[in-house]
Amino acid sequence: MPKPKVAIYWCASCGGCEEAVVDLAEDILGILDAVDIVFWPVAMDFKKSDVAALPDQALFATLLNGAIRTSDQEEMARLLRRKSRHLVAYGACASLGGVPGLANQFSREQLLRFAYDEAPTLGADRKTRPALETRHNGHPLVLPELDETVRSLDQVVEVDYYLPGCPPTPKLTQAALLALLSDNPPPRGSVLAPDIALCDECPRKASKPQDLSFSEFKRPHQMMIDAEKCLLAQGLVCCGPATRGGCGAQCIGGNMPCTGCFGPTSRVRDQGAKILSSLCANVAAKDETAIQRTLDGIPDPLGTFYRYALPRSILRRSGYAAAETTPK
Amino acid sequence: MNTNSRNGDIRIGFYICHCGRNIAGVVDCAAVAGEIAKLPGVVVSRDYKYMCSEPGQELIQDDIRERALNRVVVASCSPLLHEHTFRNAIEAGGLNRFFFQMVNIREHDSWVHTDGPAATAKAIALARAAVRRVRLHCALETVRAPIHPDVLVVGGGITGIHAALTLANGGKKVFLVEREPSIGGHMAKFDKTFPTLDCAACILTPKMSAVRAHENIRLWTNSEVVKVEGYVGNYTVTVRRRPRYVNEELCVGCQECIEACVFKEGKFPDEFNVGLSKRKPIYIPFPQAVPQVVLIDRERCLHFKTGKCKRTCVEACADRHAIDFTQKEELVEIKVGNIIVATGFKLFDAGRIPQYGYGRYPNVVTSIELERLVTSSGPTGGDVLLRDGRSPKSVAFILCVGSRDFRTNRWCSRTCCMHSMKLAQLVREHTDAEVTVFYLDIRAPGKGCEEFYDKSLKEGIRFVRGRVAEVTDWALREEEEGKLVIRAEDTLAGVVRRIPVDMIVLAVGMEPQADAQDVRRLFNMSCGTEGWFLEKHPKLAPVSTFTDGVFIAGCCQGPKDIPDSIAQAGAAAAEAMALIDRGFIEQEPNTAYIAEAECSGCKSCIPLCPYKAIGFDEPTRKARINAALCKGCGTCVAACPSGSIRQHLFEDDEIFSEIEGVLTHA
Amino acid sequence: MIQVLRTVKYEADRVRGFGREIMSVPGCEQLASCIQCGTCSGTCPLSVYMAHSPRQIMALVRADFKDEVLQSNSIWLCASCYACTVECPREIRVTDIMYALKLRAIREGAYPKRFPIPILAKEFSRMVRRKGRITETLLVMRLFMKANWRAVLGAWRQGLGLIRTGRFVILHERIKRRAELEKMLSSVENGGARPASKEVP
Amino acid sequence: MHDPNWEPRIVAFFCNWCTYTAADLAGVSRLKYAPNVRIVRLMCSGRVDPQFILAALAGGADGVLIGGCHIGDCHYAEGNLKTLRRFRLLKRLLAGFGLEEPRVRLEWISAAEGDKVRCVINEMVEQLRPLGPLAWGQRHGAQGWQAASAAITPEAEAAHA
Amino acid sequence: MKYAYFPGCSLKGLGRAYEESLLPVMERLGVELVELDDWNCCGATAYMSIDEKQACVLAARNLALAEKTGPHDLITPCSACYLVLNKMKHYLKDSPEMRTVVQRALDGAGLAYGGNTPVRHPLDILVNDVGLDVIKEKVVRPLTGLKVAPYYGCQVVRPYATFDDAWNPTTMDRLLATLGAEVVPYPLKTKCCGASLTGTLPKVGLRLTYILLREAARRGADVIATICPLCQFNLDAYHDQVERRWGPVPVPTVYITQLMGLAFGLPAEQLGLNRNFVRMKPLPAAPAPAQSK
Repeated sequence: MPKPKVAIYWCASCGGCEEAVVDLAEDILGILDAVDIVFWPVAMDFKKSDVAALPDQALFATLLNGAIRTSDQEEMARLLRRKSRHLVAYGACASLGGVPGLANQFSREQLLRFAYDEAPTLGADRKTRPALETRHNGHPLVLPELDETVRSLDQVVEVDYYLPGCPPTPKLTQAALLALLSDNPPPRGSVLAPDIALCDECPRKASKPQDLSFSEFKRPHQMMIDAEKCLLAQGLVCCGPATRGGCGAQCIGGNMPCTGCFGPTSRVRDQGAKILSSLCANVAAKDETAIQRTLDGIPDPLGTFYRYALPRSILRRSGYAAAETTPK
Repeated sequence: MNTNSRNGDIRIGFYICHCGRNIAGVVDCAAVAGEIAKLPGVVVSRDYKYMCSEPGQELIQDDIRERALNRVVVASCSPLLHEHTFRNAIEAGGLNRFFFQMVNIREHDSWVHTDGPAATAKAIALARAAVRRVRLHCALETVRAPIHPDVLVVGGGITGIHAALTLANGGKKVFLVEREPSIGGHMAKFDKTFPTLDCAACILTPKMSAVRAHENIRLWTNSEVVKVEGYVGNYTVTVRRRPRYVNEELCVGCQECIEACVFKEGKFPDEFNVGLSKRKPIYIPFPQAVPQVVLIDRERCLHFKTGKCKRTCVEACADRHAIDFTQKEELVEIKVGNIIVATGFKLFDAGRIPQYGYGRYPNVVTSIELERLVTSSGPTGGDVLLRDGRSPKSVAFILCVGSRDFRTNRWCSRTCCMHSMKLAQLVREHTDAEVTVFYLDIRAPGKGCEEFYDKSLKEGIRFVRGRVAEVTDWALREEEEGKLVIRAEDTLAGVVRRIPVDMIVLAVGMEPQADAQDVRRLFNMSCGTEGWFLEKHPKLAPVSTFTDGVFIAGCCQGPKDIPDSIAQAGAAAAEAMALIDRGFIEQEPNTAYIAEAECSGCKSCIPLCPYKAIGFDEPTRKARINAALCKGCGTCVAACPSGSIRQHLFEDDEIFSEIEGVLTHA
Repeated sequence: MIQVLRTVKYEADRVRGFGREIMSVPGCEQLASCIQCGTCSGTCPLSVYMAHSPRQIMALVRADFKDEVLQSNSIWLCASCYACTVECPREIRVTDIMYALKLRAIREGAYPKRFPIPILAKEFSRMVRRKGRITETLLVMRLFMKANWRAVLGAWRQGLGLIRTGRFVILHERIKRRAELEKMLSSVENGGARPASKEVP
Repeated sequence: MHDPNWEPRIVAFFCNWCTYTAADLAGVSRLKYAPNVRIVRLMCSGRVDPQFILAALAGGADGVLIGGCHIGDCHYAEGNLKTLRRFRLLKRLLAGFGLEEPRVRLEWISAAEGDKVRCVINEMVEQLRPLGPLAWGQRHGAQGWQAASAAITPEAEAAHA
Repeated sequence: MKYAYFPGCSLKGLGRAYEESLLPVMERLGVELVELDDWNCCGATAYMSIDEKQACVLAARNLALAEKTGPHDLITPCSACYLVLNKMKHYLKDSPEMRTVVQRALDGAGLAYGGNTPVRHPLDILVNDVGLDVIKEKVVRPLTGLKVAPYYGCQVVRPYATFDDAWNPTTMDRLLATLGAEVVPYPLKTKCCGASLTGTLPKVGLRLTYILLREAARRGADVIATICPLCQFNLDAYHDQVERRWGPVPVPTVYITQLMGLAFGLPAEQLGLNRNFVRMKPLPAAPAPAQSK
């Protein structure tokens, strides 16, 4: 009998997720025994038309990584949705919006203005914006249009499974595929990572004191980081307590605090708000000015607490858009 | 019992109360009921005149039975007032008492808004939120905690004394803590009491001795409460007992030591006689003091000041060895289930109104000073005398000193009118002076008080309605020479008058104690803007506070006379006794709990709990909450970074649904 | 024979809203809290000469008896010593209320004819407006002319004294930029409050 | 511009012991204030999860008011201190989201300060008027968080069962 | 020390002796006074009853001129001016509506009102800025044996007294003591002198003046010290009428600054003492050369 067909596609992403697939290394062979990869722009030469030609639901699964921020990404997302039985939001960007989602701090106009008019690296003569439609020796050329707001995949089409991480670990990826192929796949909508925060698996868990309170917040470049001790106990903003585990605490292993790429647990609607809530509550200061002083140690709360989940946060984006341009 | 799963078939009953015209006068109750009836899951939606009435409650119970309701929402007054009532009602109707949500559309809506449509829209929004919320409610059991039977009474004035005796006679053990060296408070300083003119000492002293004699009362004078921990039913209280340098057990109150003191004469202002007489460094506050034990004023005693004293007192005490210069301050910890705060008031400082010359003119005195002068046991043996020993030919009383004045105390002190009329009559008894009373309004509402006012009028006391503008000593005519001259408008006669008198009595009003704010924090109470302790409800809970098991009585709650203070003392005692005799208190099960499987053991919550209710369980490496210690503030719930701590009655989803509810457009 | 001084006050005698009008003037709001204690009258050095004591004025204003208030000599006897204002236990700015009343009395010409005090106020304001400053001696002369010329005779001794002590100024004190001042003043002219608009006979 | 008969909507989170009681007192004293506020009762201002504030804003509120006991008077010792700390950083965060300053406000109101409830609410309503409707949902994709939570709810359900 | 100086109309007229004594005394103390250029009448209390907006403008113009003079406090010796200027400051602070009205009026003349110039009284300056010890140093001719009744009057202490107690002020008492004078306790120190009523309703005004003089006399005062031109005028210029009506009250009334001048050894006539109706007796013969005959 024919092997189940699988597609891998990327939208607004860095390519790290493709790497993650490649990182399966020889395990990929096992997977290739089980499935046929019929569409993978990074690695193989298939065209959109090939996918379009497939009957609906023809694909067993699609691993789609990257956020949705252009017209063609949306178009591809819809197409692949139609063709796939299982659509997997693969990686932080597809599940949460990811780093590209930080663009939601600005309006599209602000972004374009900076990129094409204001960026210091632009030569004086080159301050022009690309036209969406041009003709090149007789052929119409159309550029995809940039959306006002970066969206996670499930804000565009229905998503069956989420595989968080920036990128997802090979281990999780493999487990996920096997789970899908198994006779009783996990319930639709589930996140294919443990629903418990990172601290649970953190090697430094034991070193965190029970009476932790913050008299100042530090940033990694400002200090020598003790490689044994809980990073919060060292005054670093570690998002581990508010972030799903499953990554094997690799950043901690690299002596860096967790930045939250696995997103919140299922009980939390807004990862950033929760990190803020717990960190602030444990500030030591008791009077306004001292409190202020301590909190000044977190210069960019939005960027720090919403590094991966801004589009999937409660507010989703900054309100400047309203002032700048009319909503789409 | 109905299902407590949120997925079962939800059948909600909604009831909106007219509260007579209180709500219906502004909110269109029928419209609200109609609107709510449209919401999913609502099977009954009614409006009714008085939901809290018997028939109102039966209405709900019948619906629970006949319409198989499993959730109930009542829109009426504040939950702080009637949530209990309705929970009992639905429980009696066979439903878990927590399948209930209350909507406050009186205090928070009809009473504060005049725009009918807007108020109705608000009522609908609030009701919708409650309906959404109640769907998610779970069945819970109220937690019962035992009550420690002992009671702490703070303050040994007439109020505290009466409360303590009432409880003690009811067989409860009472700790009575008094800051001064003797109990008795202000009343002990009084000569007679209005309107009956019976001798204050004659009615107070027996109660004081009763306190001393009572086997159920532990009396600690010269002592203060410094720390209060715990909650209703089991408070742990720390009391500081200041040394009196005399052993209470050994002293028999013979006062020979006082005789023997190296100071032959009293030298220092006597607190009890408000400085009108002098006492020695070793003294007994006043003859009928309880306990009958002398004490030594460390600031004044030669032994402490110089170390070179003959210690004649010790000799006098001889083999009783009651005097003990080595006595140290000690901290005692006690456990009680209830606390009655009766810390009383302080008198307004007349010096704050320079126009009246208190402190500048020696013959301007306060009402309490005069009180001591007319007392036969007082410094003058009951003779009302000017500072130079003459007997006054004319005495004037100035009322409302510091009271009803936006620059000092805005309130009416309630007792000064009667108190002054009483003193006026006593002055007439003790002297042949002409007495004039300057008043703003005579307030004599108490039983027998109006009659007392009439008596004063008949006895020829002259009343001038007008606030005295100024007391001076400069004369315009010679009848004014050497006198104190009062300038005031006689507002009824409509003329401005200058009235020369020999003595002026300032009827100073009552103020909250100087340390009222500290005491408030100590016992976790609230204060009104004026600084009086705040009762839970002005009418329905006059002696309760917002902290269960802490009651207030007497003037610490606001100015009042002796009968009212006694009444409150009794009320507070009864409230405490009711709790004790039931033996347990039902605690709102709004405790926080941890979903074991979900907790990552990040320990963020542990330092946040003020009651140390959260611990870290080493074997499971997860946090654990001790429900018995949890007070349900929910701070840890809001702080749990992975949303693994929840709170009964205040689940995240319940609150989210409430937020959505109030915001969904009608 | 007995002269009748007072009669029943009928509701028709009230000018409804007058009390509210006065209480709406900045500084006069507190009047609502008056408890008629009489401290104002007691402290007032002039209340004894007033037809109505300050306290009574407060009561009459609150009761809307506009005419009786504006025609009362009380408001003119107020010497602005502010004793009542600082002594009032309800923090009522009695002096400011008196100003509010004086202002209305002058606007509506409701005060006894030839009554010198309002005339002084008018002459004062007129001189300020014309010259920018006041020359007291000349002001007093004008006052006497307007109010009661006999007073000049009464004051001759004082006049001489002033001349003797070199305090009698006959030349007007005036400012340089009078036009500028006039422009400012006219720019804020109050409805009906033109000092010059109503001549006193 | 926006609908002329638009009225600002404020969601208020009041602590049970001080501010909620103060609001009751305002009622008992028959003080009158703007009907634009919807009060949600919590035991302590410390229970106010920043998520609630965001949810209210995203859900259609034009402003959010948090009321707690005065510092030092918290019924639970220091719950309001935690609120204050969260609020300080939250304000900065919200500025980053482009929210105007007056939209979220923290006030300490004791059980005795019924009149303060009146003043604060009236004042806030007046400060919100000139800002116009926030309409976050409409402007930035209807209730982003509801869409987000869609994927969550089944699990949450399971967790509760 | 430098201050903007608003003399007010009286000090150019009936009260000129006040200015004549104030200026040299201040000079002695090294206090520089810069008279406002083209200042106008403050509006006094009379204008308030004609038109409060205009009254406000009158005061505001002077305050604006003061701000133009530089960042100095404005000092004004006349009680009425002191009261009115302060009153209007409050008024403008409390009523934004009035502020806009006034600003519009000022714009025309290119003036602006910032509302941040303190309006102060010389007494305040002398005691709080200069300081009694500095004043003591300048005393060459102590007023030893001179019994003085300190009379403050109304409008300096009420209702805007910031530098002294409204009910029992003491700054002048302390100042007089520093000059070596004997201060007689004077309970009427803040009672009204009758103000303009002496002129408009003599029988009323004069009585108030009388009570003040009488009590000073009874307390054995040689002289009454005042800080207000109108008070001085009433107590001095109506002295004869008072005596004709109620009998002798032999107390002259002078400005505190005149007494200071004497204590500093300045000749009496330079201090305008000769402008009094009721002359102050020359000080008892003194060792110092500076004698005033």
